[in-house]
Amino acid sequence: MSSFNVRRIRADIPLLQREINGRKITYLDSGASSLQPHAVIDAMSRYYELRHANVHRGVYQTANEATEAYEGSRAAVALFLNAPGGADEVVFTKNTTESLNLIAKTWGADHLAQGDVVLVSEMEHHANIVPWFQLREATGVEVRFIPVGDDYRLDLTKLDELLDGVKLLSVTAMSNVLGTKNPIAELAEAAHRVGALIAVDGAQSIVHGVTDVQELDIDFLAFSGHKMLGPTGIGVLWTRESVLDTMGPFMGGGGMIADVRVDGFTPAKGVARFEAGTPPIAESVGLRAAVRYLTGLGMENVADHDHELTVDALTRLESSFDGRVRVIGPSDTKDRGGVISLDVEGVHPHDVAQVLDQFGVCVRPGHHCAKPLMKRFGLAATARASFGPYSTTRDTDVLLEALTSAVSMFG
Amino acid sequence: MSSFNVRRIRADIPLLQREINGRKITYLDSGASSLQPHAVIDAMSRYYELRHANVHRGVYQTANEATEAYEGSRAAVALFLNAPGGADEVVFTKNTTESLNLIAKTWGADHLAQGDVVLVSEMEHHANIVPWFQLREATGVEVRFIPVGDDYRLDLTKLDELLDGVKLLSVTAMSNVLGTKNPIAELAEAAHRVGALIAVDGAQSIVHGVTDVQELDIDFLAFSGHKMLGPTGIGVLWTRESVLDTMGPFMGGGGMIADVRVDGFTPAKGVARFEAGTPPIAESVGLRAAVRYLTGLGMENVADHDHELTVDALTRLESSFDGRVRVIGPSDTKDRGGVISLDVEGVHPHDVAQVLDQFGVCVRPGHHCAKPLMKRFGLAATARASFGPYSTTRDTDVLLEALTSAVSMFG
Amino acid sequence: MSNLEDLYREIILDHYRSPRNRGELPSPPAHKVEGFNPLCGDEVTLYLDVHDGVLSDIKLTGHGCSISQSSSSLMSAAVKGKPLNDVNATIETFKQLMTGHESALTTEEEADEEVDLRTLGELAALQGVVKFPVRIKCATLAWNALRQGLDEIANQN
Amino acid sequence: MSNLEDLYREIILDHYRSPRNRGELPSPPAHKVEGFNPLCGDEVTLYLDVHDGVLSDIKLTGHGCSISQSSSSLMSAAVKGKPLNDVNATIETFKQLMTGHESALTTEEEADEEVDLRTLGELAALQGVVKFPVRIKCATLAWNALRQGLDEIANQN
Ligand SMILES: Cc1ncc(COP(=O)(O)O)c(C=O)c1O
Ligand SMILES: Cc1ncc(COP(=O)(O)O)c(C=O)c1O
Repeated sequence: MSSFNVRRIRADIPLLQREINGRKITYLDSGASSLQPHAVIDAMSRYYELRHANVHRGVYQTANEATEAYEGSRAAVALFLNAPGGADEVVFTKNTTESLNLIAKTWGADHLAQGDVVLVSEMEHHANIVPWFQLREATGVEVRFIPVGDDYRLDLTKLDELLDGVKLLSVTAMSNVLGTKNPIAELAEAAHRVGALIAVDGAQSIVHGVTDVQELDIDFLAFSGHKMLGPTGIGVLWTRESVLDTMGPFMGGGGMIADVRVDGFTPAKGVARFEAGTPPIAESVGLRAAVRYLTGLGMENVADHDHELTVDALTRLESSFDGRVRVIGPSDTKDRGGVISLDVEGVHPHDVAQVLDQFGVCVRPGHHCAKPLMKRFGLAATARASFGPYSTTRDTDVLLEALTSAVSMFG
Repeated sequence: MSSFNVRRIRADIPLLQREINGRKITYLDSGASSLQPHAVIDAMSRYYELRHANVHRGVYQTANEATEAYEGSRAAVALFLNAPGGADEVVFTKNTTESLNLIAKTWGADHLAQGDVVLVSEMEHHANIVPWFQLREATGVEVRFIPVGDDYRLDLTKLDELLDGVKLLSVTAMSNVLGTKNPIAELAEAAHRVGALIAVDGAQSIVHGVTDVQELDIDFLAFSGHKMLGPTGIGVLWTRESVLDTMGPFMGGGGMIADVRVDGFTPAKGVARFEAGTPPIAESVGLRAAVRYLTGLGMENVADHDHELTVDALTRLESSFDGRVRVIGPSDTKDRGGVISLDVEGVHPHDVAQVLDQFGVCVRPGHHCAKPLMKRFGLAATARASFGPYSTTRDTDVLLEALTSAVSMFG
Repeated sequence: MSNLEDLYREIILDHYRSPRNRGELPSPPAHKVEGFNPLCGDEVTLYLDVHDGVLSDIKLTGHGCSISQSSSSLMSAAVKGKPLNDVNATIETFKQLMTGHESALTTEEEADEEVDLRTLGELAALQGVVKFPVRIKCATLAWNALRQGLDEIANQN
Repeated sequence: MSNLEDLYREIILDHYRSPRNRGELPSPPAHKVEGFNPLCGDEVTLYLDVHDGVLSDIKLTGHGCSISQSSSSLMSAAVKGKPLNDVNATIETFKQLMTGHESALTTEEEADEEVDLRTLGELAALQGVVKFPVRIKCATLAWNALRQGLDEIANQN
């Protein structure tokens, strides 16, 4: 872990210097959104200060610089994912949600029809469920769910049956509620065996370990800038070039056309086809800075660090509170990331989070946009603590201290 | 013009301090994207440094602050537009293009059918044409064009005929090629008379004068942050509340639902229904700062300043170059904003822009995403100079100097 | 920790642990109305008996956080057996108590209107919620359902 | 102003003002292929006559900026009457000249490969374009069309 030094990372993140209610902030909500290092924030400020212009259509110097910045970000993301087709496979969107909708509303609408099956899982975020329900309304496709077992992992015992008639398997690489990491390479192989494509929701996994789309052999990958130390307002849809070429346009407008006449239009080729209007230019600069920052840390190191924190936290949570605090997620820490959902006996997650706030501890209560999963486990909500690359066992110390207070307050 | 002081505004804009090819930058591409004052850039940096968190679902302090920042931006935009229903009518999107697509893909798809007519104009940006063509492909609506006269203004002589069967009139308030400002209040009245709604593309007009949606009596308004001194990555769709309530959801995902079950979902009420996934939070903070900045200048003052610059530039362009430089746009400066498209005899717009760049002058060559309009006037492209609140007659001086060089180089 | 104690006053924890008027009423004749907060999943179901302009009985079920549950319990205690005029007035006063902050979102400059806390009795314990904007929705959940239920009853007649 | 003079060399302005090989060939037998740059609207149409492995004639029409028009004119002069092997080699060399910059976008670190300018003749005048990345598309428009046209011809046989 030569280049990975948590103290140095923490010094890079301005928000970690903040005090909340008289205590240094303990940020444990990276699953909802990560914090940004100076490098990311400053890259965007510098962009606005020095080279902002609209992209693609200018010939003057700052327009060139802005275009190079934007296209350079595309290339940097492609490199980060080891995209076989390079930058030509990286579409910038607004967030993971738009990326997944883009798949459903272009590829899905073009290639799927009544009777075809989209297979998702019971642990999906709404962003990977609702677009398929909308597609079902529009085209009559079937949306089928891979069940989640009592061990909080995908129950793949009947995968062959589940795959019957499936044209697309769309599944999260890591649950934002359970921390479960799913066997994506194995699922990709199974999907391809029946001639289906596989889309992966990488919103959580992207900042918890290495993502190599060639090694995973997947077809689509969706994720957001703001969960990987980058800015809000930008997301990515990576798509294998051979698939991308079969997808019709998405939004209509400037930049996505080859020609517009009063009687019709011709869409542009390549990723431009999916990027109508002025794109998130400054945000792409911020995302590139985040990618550079993460690459500097080394994603293997980030994953190791996350694993250590998770093992430590799970062990300590289990040995405290006399069973009053239950972890909703795998206890086996293999293929498990640092997202820890808690069910505190007799204390509603909102109240847990409220008490924790008093200690400067930021955790998120709620259904985490995964209502089908919540229902599966008979819960309305959990209080979720989630780690980022800048988290430490000291954060877990404060979490435990604050939880003790919550338990006793409502005891 | 007490509060309007161009020198002070220029000092607020870091990019205006930049040198290009040894000369101070002469930024005349605000029609493509405006420059940002420190206040906007710093508001976003401070947001990331102090209060970034995901919105809506957190109870801890920074999550509250982020939510208040985001919702506060919504309220600030509502105030800026004099929205009758306040913040409940302001949807944040990615850009103008997404806002217009949202109208077409929700309201349009729900309310329009084969035989219904969407009336646009020949001077629309592709963002206000292609979505309607897409709707035509999906539903068979007719897309009809209001012609543009030789005076570069809408030809409304046959408006009554054109309005026959129209359910939606969707038109730009100001052309991004011609500078023409259209009579929106009059068009709104005409549309309402036949029971149609009116959508307005405010991408250009928003920063060229006061926009009061009640006074205009319109139903939809679309615009972008990046053209009004704000950041990239955010746009606005304002919609009259009574209309908004009749619109189905757009993207599917987190935040836009009331409930998700394995067998279906129920969309949320209000603006949330259209904002799936993590919204552009930092961008909303930047947009609010831009709104505050513009309000401080006074939009009437901004409009007066723009008018003065336009009159001056048109007069000087006409008296120079012996007719070799033609302005593609109204010569009558009433209802005409500071967007000046040039056709230079014997010099392709790309070459014009290239030579101008050597003088540090930023103008944009091309079809400006308005190909039907270009075709109407038999042009492939123009070189477009456009003013912002920070522009001065000194900018026009340098423009003329550089144009002289371009003309002689290819002479 | 004073803010937190202000939020979780003893009376609130008491109503959370021992909610009043919990249960159902046969419906009909009782009017049943549901409140739901999609953001956090809190739910409340009210059963309302109105006779001769009086809210003669109220029962409720539901689940959620201490604020939403205690607020519904406190509400039921405050309005049970009261003439509708008084109930309406209590709803209004309570909403005013809660909107001090919400309206601040809309127009930053607007000054909070003062609410006469004496008219609220035990309900005044919920005052601390205003300092926690996201929790206001929890506190008002049952009240919005009550407002809706009474309106529905009025429209039936 | 040296960059600009590097871009607009006299030879380029000359080919822009007096384009070579302008016109059409009867098609068929000539192969017709179109190039189009959606961003700026530049267009070029090529007419290619290939006989016995030789590009025996080429004509072109189109409109656009000085770079796209002079590049197509210079190209036509360079490839007309040449064996296809030579034509292919010229296309490759020209593309290499132009991609110095484009590839820099993909991998910042990659060093520009050196192109032997002597093999290019008059075409070397277009070298200045590399310093103006957005104009590269203008310069390569006709060349991409030529590549496409020759591929189409090869596939027909
Ligand atoms: C009139 C008009 N409409 C729409 C747009 C599209 O705006 P955006 O690219 O921000 O979506 C523009 C900007 O180019 C415009 O000038
Ligand atoms: C697994 C998963 N998918 C999708 C999303 C949606 O991401 P965004 O809100 O950035 O669109 C999230 C974030 O909440 C997530 O955790």
